Formats: sequence, structure tokens, C-alpha cells
Amino acid sequence: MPRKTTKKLIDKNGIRADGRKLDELRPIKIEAGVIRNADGSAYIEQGKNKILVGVYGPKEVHPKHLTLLDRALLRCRYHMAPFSVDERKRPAPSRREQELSKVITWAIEPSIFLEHFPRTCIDVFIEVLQANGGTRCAGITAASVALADAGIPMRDLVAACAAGKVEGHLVLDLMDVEDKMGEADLPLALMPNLNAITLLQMDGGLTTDEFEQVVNLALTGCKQIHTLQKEALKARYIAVKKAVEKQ
Amino acid sequence: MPRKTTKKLIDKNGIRADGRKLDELRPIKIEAGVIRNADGSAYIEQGKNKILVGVYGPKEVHPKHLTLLDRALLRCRYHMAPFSVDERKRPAPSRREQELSKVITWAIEPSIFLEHFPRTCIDVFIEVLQANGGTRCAGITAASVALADAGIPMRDLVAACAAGKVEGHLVLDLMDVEDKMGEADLPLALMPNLNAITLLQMDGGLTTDEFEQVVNLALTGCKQIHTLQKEALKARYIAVKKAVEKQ
Amino acid sequence: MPRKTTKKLIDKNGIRADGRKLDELRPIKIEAGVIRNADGSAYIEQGKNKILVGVYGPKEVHPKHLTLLDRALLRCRYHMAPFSVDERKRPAPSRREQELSKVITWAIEPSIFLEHFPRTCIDVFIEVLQANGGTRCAGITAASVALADAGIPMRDLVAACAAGKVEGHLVLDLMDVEDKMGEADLPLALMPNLNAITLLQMDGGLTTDEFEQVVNLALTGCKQIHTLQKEALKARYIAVKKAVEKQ
Amino acid sequence: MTQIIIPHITQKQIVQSISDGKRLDGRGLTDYREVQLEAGIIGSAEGSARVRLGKTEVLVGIKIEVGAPFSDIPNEGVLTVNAELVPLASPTFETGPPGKEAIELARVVDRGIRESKAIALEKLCAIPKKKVFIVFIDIYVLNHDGNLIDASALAALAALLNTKMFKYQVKDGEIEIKPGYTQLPIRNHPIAVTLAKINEKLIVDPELGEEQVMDTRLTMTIEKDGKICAMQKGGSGYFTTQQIMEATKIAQEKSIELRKLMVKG
Amino acid sequence: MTQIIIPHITQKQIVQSISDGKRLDGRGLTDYREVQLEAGIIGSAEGSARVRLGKTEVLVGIKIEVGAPFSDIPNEGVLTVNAELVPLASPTFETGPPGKEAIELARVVDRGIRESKAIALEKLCAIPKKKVFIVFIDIYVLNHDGNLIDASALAALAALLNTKMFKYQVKDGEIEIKPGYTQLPIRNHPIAVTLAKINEKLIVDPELGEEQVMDTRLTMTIEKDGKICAMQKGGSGYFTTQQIMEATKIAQEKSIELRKLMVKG
Amino acid sequence: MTQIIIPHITQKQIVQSISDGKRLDGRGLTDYREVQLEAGIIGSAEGSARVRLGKTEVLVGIKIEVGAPFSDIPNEGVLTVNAELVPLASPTFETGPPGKEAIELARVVDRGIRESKAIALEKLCAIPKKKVFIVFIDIYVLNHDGNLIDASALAALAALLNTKMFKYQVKDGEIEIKPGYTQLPIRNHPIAVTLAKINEKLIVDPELGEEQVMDTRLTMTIEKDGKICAMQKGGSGYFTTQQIMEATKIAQEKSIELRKLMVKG
Repeated sequence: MPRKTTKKLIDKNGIRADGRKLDELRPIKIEAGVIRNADGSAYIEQGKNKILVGVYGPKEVHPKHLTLLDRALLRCRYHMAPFSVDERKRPAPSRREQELSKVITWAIEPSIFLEHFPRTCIDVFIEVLQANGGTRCAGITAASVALADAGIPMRDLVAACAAGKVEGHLVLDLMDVEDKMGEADLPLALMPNLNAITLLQMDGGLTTDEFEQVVNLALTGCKQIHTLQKEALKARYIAVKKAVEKQ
Repeated sequence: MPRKTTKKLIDKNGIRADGRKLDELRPIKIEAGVIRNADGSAYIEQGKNKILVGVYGPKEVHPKHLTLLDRALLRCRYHMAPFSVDERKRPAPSRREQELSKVITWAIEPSIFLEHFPRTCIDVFIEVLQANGGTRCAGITAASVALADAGIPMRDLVAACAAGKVEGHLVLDLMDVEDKMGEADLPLALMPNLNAITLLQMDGGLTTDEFEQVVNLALTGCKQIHTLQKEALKARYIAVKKAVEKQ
Repeated sequence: MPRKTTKKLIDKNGIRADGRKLDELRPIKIEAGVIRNADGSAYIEQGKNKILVGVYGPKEVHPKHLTLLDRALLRCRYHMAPFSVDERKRPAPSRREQELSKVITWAIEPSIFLEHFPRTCIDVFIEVLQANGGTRCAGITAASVALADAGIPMRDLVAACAAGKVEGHLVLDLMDVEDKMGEADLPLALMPNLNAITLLQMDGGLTTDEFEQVVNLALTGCKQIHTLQKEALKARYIAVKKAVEKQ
Repeated sequence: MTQIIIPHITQKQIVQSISDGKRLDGRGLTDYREVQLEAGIIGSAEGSARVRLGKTEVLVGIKIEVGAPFSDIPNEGVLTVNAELVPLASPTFETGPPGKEAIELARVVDRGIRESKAIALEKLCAIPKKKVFIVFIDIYVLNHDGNLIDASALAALAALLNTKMFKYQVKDGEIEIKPGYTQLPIRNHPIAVTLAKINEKLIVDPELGEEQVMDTRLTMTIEKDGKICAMQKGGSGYFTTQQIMEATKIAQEKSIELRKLMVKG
Repeated sequence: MTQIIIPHITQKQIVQSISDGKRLDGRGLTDYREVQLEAGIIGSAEGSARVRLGKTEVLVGIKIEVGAPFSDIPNEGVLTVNAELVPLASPTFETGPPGKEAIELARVVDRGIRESKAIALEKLCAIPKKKVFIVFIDIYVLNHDGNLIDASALAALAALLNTKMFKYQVKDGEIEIKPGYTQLPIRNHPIAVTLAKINEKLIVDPELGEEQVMDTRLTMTIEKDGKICAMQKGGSGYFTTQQIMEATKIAQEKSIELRKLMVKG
Repeated sequence: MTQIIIPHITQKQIVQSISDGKRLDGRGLTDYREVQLEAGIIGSAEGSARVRLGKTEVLVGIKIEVGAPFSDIPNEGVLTVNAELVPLASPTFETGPPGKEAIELARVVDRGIRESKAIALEKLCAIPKKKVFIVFIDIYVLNHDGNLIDASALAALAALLNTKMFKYQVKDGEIEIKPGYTQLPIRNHPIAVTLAKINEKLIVDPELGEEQVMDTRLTMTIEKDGKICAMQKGGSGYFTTQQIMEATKIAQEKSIELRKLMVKG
């Protein structure tokens, strides 16, 4: 059940309701290799978002008629658990979830050497266990780590982060209440090493100048997240290495 | 949103609410070749009905297990746009639309040399953009023109028209309010050159004598419409010829 | 439309609302060979339950990808007619019907020599026409007769019956009101010749001692029903024999 | 959908025989198969009937529930007809939501009952605009050997005539069920007669084999005063005008015959 | 989904031509195809418009119905955008429930209208918490030759500007329709501009062949005061930051051009 | 559904080992895998818990919403159990609506909670006949390594014990949420114990490989006072009467062991 709040979102010192500065990310924790059955997996906490991603593949395509002759078929599914939001979400995929699945697939696709695995498919399952704004970006961030954990060759990790405008301020990494009450939200995904923006959406109202600033803010967020992704993979690598050496 | 009317449908001089005589068709406009992507197409306005038909085929059957070894598979789909009626229609096909798709398929089937195209299918998509009574008949009329426009060999054009009984009078080509408030509605489809009735349905109440008269009235309507169908195809032929000569 | 009753279910002499003793089955009538089109069929009345079962197979598997290489695929479908219960049941299979279809399939499977018919399927359709408690058991009882009627080789007939606890008494073969108002219901299916329990479910509350007694009560019910199943098949055999001799 | 394959030789025989004016099972062209009727067999239904038409067998159950009226007819009860071709009745029937065949069957039966105003729906309004009674007619095909439409229409009519309506009173805007029953108010007896055209001959009550070789079919539903209240051409062939008129006469005669079986006295 | 196969040679030509700064149909990189607009063509709809963008053709119909508000916005009307890619419009469209392509189309158009607050939804509340008006925008694609988003957004805007709202009064908690109409209150005119990236060049209004060779696309929806209110990157390629900024400038210019066609004066 | 293929040799080893009274992972026949429990991990849920049973991992979240009661139980809240076998948990799980496996899982967990009257549903009625609280128990399988039923039942119970219920008052027929929380009223602690039969031996807590070679399984749900409140035989084999009685004894013992992990003190 949702409760209402009417707190001001940004105080006169430019400090946000959760104590962050305007250009500050929420605390982020990324862990790779968390689902035993999956070929690759990752878990991300970004503020109050909790998201689990499992990767299966490259594997046979089912149903067969979707097979691509020259490359792997990538399918990303973004799905929210019924209990991940204040008002229970019905289990069947909503139109929003279907659209996000599509744009997330587009955001991930350019990062993978799909042409190395013709006639196969790679399934990426993103499960939002707890949602508090910015789940599509956190989902992409975790999905990219899970794909690396699966050993799938990639051009770069895709890091994603939103920026936007809240109570007149340009802010980084909006949480749910900022997204809903704020003036604009712009989720963006980036392969930093290639300066390649693979996801870009926007809701709200921004002048061209503000837009440029918000894009740049989001880009800085992505770059910080990119570092965290690499650290998570390194930690995973060390853990696996230790486990192997133990045997 | 629907509004209610309580006007009398036929005045003492036998003139109907829209100014027509009892045995008079609504103004009809038929145009062939209106959808660029389709193999054949037609548009019909009959009174306030506005219907678009597209034909695709003969082409490969999908899904394959529906393939017929000795003839083409004909599939007609009758579908109403949500905004085609007073109260918005939900996009998913209703039971009524499914039944009409079936009887329309049956009405068209005898006109086509399906045996010339074994293992293929011909899809006929009828989209009702604005509905005001008699859409299944107008849909058949336009579908037959669209099939001819696609160059599919036919025994005859199928012309369709309803007749019925309203406020005690036998009338031709009922519009929506006459259908709803009247005593009987009888849609009929005819291949005039073969005296072949390919669609016949009826709702209401008619004595055997009235029934015979109503059938005959509908038959005269079909024959008039048949002439309009041929004119539409001729106009299309001339237009194409001119276009070809221009090149 | 349901009406309410508040009658006591068991009187001081241990007589139940329908006149039965505690360990008494409802009147049971089983008839084999009742559906002309089916390969095997049976009809059962058990108290106010009326259930029809049709068996088709062994036959080709459709869709093909379900084919089992080493044995026949058995599929049982338990389905209730909309008018079989007080409050009309919607035609689409409910979650309850889907679960029962599954447990019934499990209850029947061990009785059939499925390994004799690799790459085929056997479909068992159980239609509850009138329901008054204990339909899953009566459905299994009739399904087993229908399978025998279809000539499918079996290890034993599966007989099924519930027992439970109502107003403190342990009772056999609960009818609907006893199931709903009572303390526990335990449906059980048995191949008597093999002492093999193939279905066991329970709802309610029983101590371990009560549980043991209730299981034993259900077992006695199953054995009585087993006798009735054999009689029904014998009657069917005699009827077919007569019919053949007549020709 | 699996097809029941009728051997080619049998198909030829059916057509040949009908051309000669008789049918493989000995019937004349306009003879119905034997009709067997049993009403009131489902205790959980407000009304029910089973009709056997030769080997075709249809069960109809009727339930009455409280619901909301249509907004444009706020003072009338609601009629809903549904058909299920349950897979035990034929190897050609499949599980899953009703296909076009079941939808057509339900809608043809529905139109006969609705257009003949067989049920006095205006008497089924408890609280105008708010609460009316919904009559659910559920058609359950138990064995399919052809001519499901006529068998279903007969069973639906018989079930309606057998339907008991609970007594009730309205108190504080709520419907209270009272003891006892009345008859559901039925004022017309529509009978569906289906004719098939085979090799230019008209026959009535086609059985399954005949349905598979027929060019086309025509169903006429006739009211008790002889009015035609509904009609449906089915199948991909055609009729000439003359055939339609001939069919009308046959349907009139047959409807009288069948109605006598349904409504005694 | 069937693919329309554009021959390999044509694909190469499209790319080559764009690299040279022009397009196969003679357009410049930032030229739209001819826009044709016809409003008010569907009498059964409260508003309607058909837009032709070259050979792409989209019909939008608007219906207004009474319904319940969202519980968290009890004083506002409801906006619902739906798109149907009806199969007569393209050999690649299929029957069945809306696929992801149709859902994305509807949601991008929806966001443009919603975020620009084009409809004064707060004026569409009849009885707070109970009854509000629902504006259904139904996008019907009639011929698909590329850039469905811009064509649909244009048709939706034109249809909104053409929408008549019936007059009503509230009496005893019920809405009563009165004679006459007013205009649906529209206060912003969002224009969607879609750019495609082909071989590192940006073009606007991609036609079908160009869509099939493009790396990716970007749609920007621009309000009448020049604010960007919605954005959607589609397709599996990427943009550089520089390309995004360049796209913004082009979209601004194009939106002014297109808006002039929609809103006269 | 894809099958996880356990090599034939491993299958033989599992069976052989169990015949010898031990299991491949070293457990005794009636030993559970390690149980790890973490409650309250989902802030957006009214209650939540994650249970790890060896490598099997299940998350249960509980939401409480206002809704209408069932018409035949107008004074009680409503319990709804739903299970999703989300595809990240196993290569054998697929997207799409719940299959029979998920439905059985949800219904078995549901029966344990419902029949033991674990939730005091009569305390979840705000306005009789009108508004009650609906308790949604959503089972989310995160990794499937066998025995989903027991893991889910444990997680559901732990989540219920962790569930906070908002305070409210009823004013003018509407529910108003007030500050603060109370505990959801829980009065029983049903524990599900699943046994598998492999080569005539009974084992508890089968892992995935064991599930694939088992003849059949039996789940017993035991209340805190030792009463059996629900039972489910699954799989296509059979039990003898003796095996059933033996299973009962094992289940009783195991339920006490497991309950101690759930309910401290």
C-alpha cells in the first residue's frame, strides 16, 4: 500500500531528500556470479533498487524460426516482481515492461560480438525485486556485468544512469520520488570506451541548453558506474580464481 | 459517446430518415488500388460506412500446417477500428467479428479459382473505419474488388447488400438505426452472373412471403452494386494504363 | 444460484444428511462405452456427481515436440461444465482444474503400460457435468474404466475415493457440504491388486492417528469401487458380445 | 484441428445415393434422424436438457445469476449463449478457447432465441439500471455426428422450457432469494432447421459424413407462428434463389414436426 | 514477422547516396517527405485525422468515454494511447495482440502528448474521484513506408485539434449529455521528429528502405516553445554525444516546420 | 520446457547411493540441506523473506491491498498465493503465464497456510461485505536446485511472520491509512516436508538430481501442534500404505526441526 509524502525534494543547500548532493550517485553495490544455474549473473543495489540478472546462452534458439543466420539473437526481458513496488504489480508483463525490454535489448546489443555466435540466442533476464526509480538503467548496468560473467565477448561494458531536473535543479541518478515529482528524467546508457550512447530516453521538459547539461551529467554518472562494474568483475574473477586454486 | 434519437424512420410518403426511397441504395463510392503495400486493395463508402480492404497473396502459408494440398487457403478477417462506432470498440476481435470473418470467408470462397494456387494462401483484411449498418456486405463488396485488383482469377465478382423490414415496410440497404429499430435485416451476397447466393443471414421476423420479397429486393441491390464494382475496376485499369504509358 | 443450508451433517445415531452411515459410499453407477466417437469412454454417477470420460488414443502426438521416445504421453484433462455447480463456472480452466488435471494424470500414469506405445499419446478427457464433492476421485474411477474400454493394457484399474472427518466423525466418500463444512478431506486413488496408492491429497486437520484411520477408510472405499469398475466392464463386454453376435 | 477422414469411396456413395433420392442410412432427403429428448437431468442447473439426434448428442445447461443490465437496455435481463466443443465429443475438437466453429454455433442458437423473443427478458429485471437476471445458456456437445446447430437449438429450447426461476424479493437495494420456484417466462418456441446442399439436392439434418461432402448449408429458425426469425448460410458453396425458396418450404414443414416433439399439447 | 526484403544492391545504393549527402528519392538529408493532412474524416469518432508522409499513411481516431480516474489523480481525466499495426498496411504486420513494435509506437506518441501536457486533463473531471472523461487515442496504420512515429504523432495532434467534446451536466451523481459541443481543451502542440543514423550521417524522416539500413534512430518531441518533452532512441546501434547534440538542433528546426503545417496562424 | 539433462551415470549413482543409505552429497536419507533464512529484505513489500535450501533459493514478498471480500465469506480478508518460476532461476523455466508446475507449487503452499488457519483472516475485515484486506503472497524462485515446495513454504511462513500491517481507520465508508504499523496476526506455523521415493527408499528434501530419478514424492504440511493440515502426492509413481505411514513419522520429526529454524523461542 502506498503512503503519501509531501516533503521538499531539495533543500536550500542543494541537498536532496536522501542526503545526496545534486551530482551524486546513490550508493551502488554490484556483485557478479550470484545465480548458480545461470551461465552468468549479477546483482545490483542502487539506493533502494534491488535487481537480479541472469544470462543464459549462447544456446539453441527456441522457437527455431527466430534463428538469425549471421549472428546471435539477443533477448532481454525486464520484469518486475509483484512486491517490488508500493502497489502490487500484476505478474503479467505490462506495456511498460514490454517497451523497456525492447529498449534495453537495443541498449545492450551494440556491446556484444553477436556475429561470433550465429544461429544461437542469448537470453538476459532482468528481475526487479525492489524498485525505487532508475530500474531500467540499473538493470542495464547489471545485465552488462552478467554478460561479462557469462564469458560473452564484448566491445565494452554498458553503464547506464539517469539524470534530470528536479525543482529547478539538474540532478544525477533520480530516485522514484524525484522522477515522479520532478520536471524531467533522462535515462542514458553508455559504452565509455567508445563514446557510444546506446540508450537515450527522456520524459519531461528541458530546453536545449538544459538538455545538453543533463546529458553530460548522465555521462559522468555512467563513467563512475563503469568503474564499479569493472571492480565487481575483478572481485568475481578473484573469487573464482581462489575457488579454483582451492580444489 | 452515443446519443439517442427517437425520430420516425419512414415518413408517410415512404421516404426514409436519410431521404432515400424504400428500394434505394445509399450513395456508394468504390475505389480500387488504394493501399500501396497490398497486392490488391479497395475502399468503399456506402452511406456513412467507410471500409478499407487489403489483399495479400497468393503467398506462402504461415503457419505451415494449415497448407492445403489441392487449393489455396482463403482467410478473410473482418475487423472494426475502435473509433468506427459510437461506443469505442475494444481492439481485440469480438465474437461477432470472429463469426463475420467466417461467413465472409464463406461468401468469397466460391468466387475464386482457389484450385489454381495449391499450397498458398490469400489473406483478405477488411478494416471498418466507420460503421453505420451493413458493414459485412460493404466489406464483401470491397473485398471482391480488392481481389480482382490483386489480379486473382475469379468466376464473378461477389456483390453484397442487405434488405429488410422497417416500420412495416420492406426496405433496401438498411443503415444502422434501421437495423437496430427495424423488424428484420437480411444480408445477402450474390455472384450475379451465376445466380449464386454465397451469403445469407437474417435477424428478425419475416413471413415466408415477406422473406421472398426481401430476398428479391436484396438481389436487385446486389446487381446494382455489381455494376459499381465493375466501374471501379475499369477506372483503376485506366489509371494504371495511363501511369504505365507515362513512364 | 446457491442457497444456504444450516442442517446438521451427522445426527446422534451417526446417520449423515443423505441417510448414509459413516463408512458408506454414495450410490454408484458406472457405465462403459457411452460416447460413440471416443476410443473408450465411461460415465459415472456417484451420489449427485455426474461425470463423463472420453479416451482418445494411442494416437499421434500433437504438437510433435511433446513426443516421448520411450513411452506414450498421457494427458488427462479435468474440466467442469459451467452448469455443474451452484454458481456458474467460467468455461476457461481455473487454477484448480489445472492442478487437478496434473494430479489425476499422475494418479493414472502408473496403471498403464505406457512403454508399449512409444511416440504416441493417450488423451483422457474428464467432463464433470454435475458436481457434488469428490469429483476428482469419481473422475479417476471413470477414467480408468474408459481406458480399459479403449483396450489399453493396464496393470490394474485405479479406483479412487475420499475419506475425511466431519463434525468429529471419520467418514467415507464426502459429499460437497461435508467437504466444505467438515474438518478434513482426503482423496486417495489405489490400484488394489498392487497395494499402490497413486493419488493422495489432504485438506484440513488430522492427527497422525486420525490420518491413519482415514487412509484405511479410503482404502476400503477404493476396494468397493474397484469391484463396481470390474462389473461395469463386464457388462460392457457382454453388451458388445451380444451386439457382435447379432450381426 | 484433426479432420475425420471419411474414405473417398464412402463420400462418393453418399453423393450418389442422394442423387438417387435416398441416403446411406435409409432416410429420405427430408427425414430427420430419430430425436430423443431428456429434460431436467442436471440438478445443479436451473434448467437442462439432453438431445440426441441420431448419434449426435448435445447437453444444454442453464444457469441464472444476478448481474448488471446493458446500459442501453436498463430494464431487461440479459441472455448469454455459449458453446463448448469439448474434446471428448470428437477427435476433431480441441482444448482451448472457443474457436470459430463454436462461436458460430453459439451465435446461431443465440439469434434464434433472441430474435423470436423466446424469453420474456423484460420480466427478468429486479432493480432497473442496477440488477437484472442473466440467463446463461451453455451448450455442451457430447458426441458429434453432424448437425450440431439443430440439436443444440432443440436442447436449448427444451432446457429453457425446463428452467425454474427462484423466487426473490428486493429489500434495501439487495436481492433476497425466497423459498420456491416459478417457471422461467418463455413465450416462443424457435426451431432451427438445417438443410445441406449436396450435388444440387437439398437434404435436412445432415450427419457428419454428409456435412463433409456438402457444398453448403442453410439454417432457418422458425417461430411458433411460422415466421422466420433467423437464418444462416454456412460453408463455402452457394445456393440459387430457387433453392433458397425451396429450402424455406421444407424448413417450415420440418419446424412444425420438430416443435411437436418439444412442446406437448 | 515477415521481413520485407530490400535487395542488397538497393541497400548499398541507399547508404552510398546518403554518404554523398543526398537520398535515393532526391531528398536532402534533413528534408521531410511531403506531408498531407486531412482532419475530421471519421464521423463516428469525436476527433480524427489522416496523415500521409510520402507513402506512409496513418489514421488516428479519438473517442471520449466516461470512466473512473486513477486513484492517485482523482481530479483529472485519463489519456490512453493505443496503436494497431493492422495487417492490411504491410506484409510485415500480423494479426493478434499488439506486439512490441506497436507498443513502442503508442508509448512514444503517448509520452509526447502527456509530457507536453497537450490536453488539459484537469478540465476533464466531471465528478472528482468518481467520474472523469477518458480520451482514447487510437493510432491506425494504413500503409507502412517508414517513420511511423512522426506520422502517428502528427495525426494524433491533428486529431486532438479536431476533437469535439460533448456538453454535459452532472445531476444526482450521473452525467447527462446535453446538446452541442465544445472543443477539447488543447494547450500544447508537441511535434515528434525522428532522425536516423546511416553510415555516421543523420537524416530525418527515414522511409522504409532507410529504416532497414539505418544503424539506429532517435525521436525528439518538441513543444511549441521549443522545449524538448520526450525522447526515444530506437534500434540497436549507438550515437556519439556530438551526434545527439547535432540531432537536437535539426529536430528543433524541423519541429517548427512541421508545426506550421499542423497549426495554422 | 527444456530438460536439464543429468547424465545417465550420475542418475545411476544417485539411485545406487540411496539404496546404500546415503546420498551423493553426503547427507543421510532424512537430512535436510542447510537452511538459510533472511527476513525483511524487500522494503517495498509489507513482508518478505529469502530462504536458501542448499542451492535452491526462493524469495517471498507479501503485499497487502484493500479489496472486496468473497460474497460467501463477507467478514474475512482474502488470501492469494501466486508462484512465478522466473526464467533466470533455471534453464527449464520459461517466460509466459504460470504453467502447471507453478500452479501446483502455489496451491500446495496456499493449502498449508489456509488449512492451518495461519493468518487470522477474520481480523482483516475493514467494512463487512465491502472492504477487506487482501494478503498477496508472491513466491519468486531465484535458483532451482530441487524441493521448491519446502523452500517456498518456509519462505512464505518467514515472510508472514515478518509482515507489518499498516494502521487504519474507517471514515465515511472509506479506509484511511494512519501512521504506524502492527504485526499481521499469525497464529499457526505450518511446515511443509517433502519426501521422495527412490528405489523404494524414502528420502527428505530431494535436490534436483534426485527429483529427476525419483519415482514419486509426497508433501505433508504439519501444524505447530503436530496436526497434518495438507498433503500432496506428486509425480507419476505410487506409494504403498506402509510407505505413507512411514513418511508421516518422518515428516512429523522434520517439521519440528524446521519449525525451530523459523520460529525462535
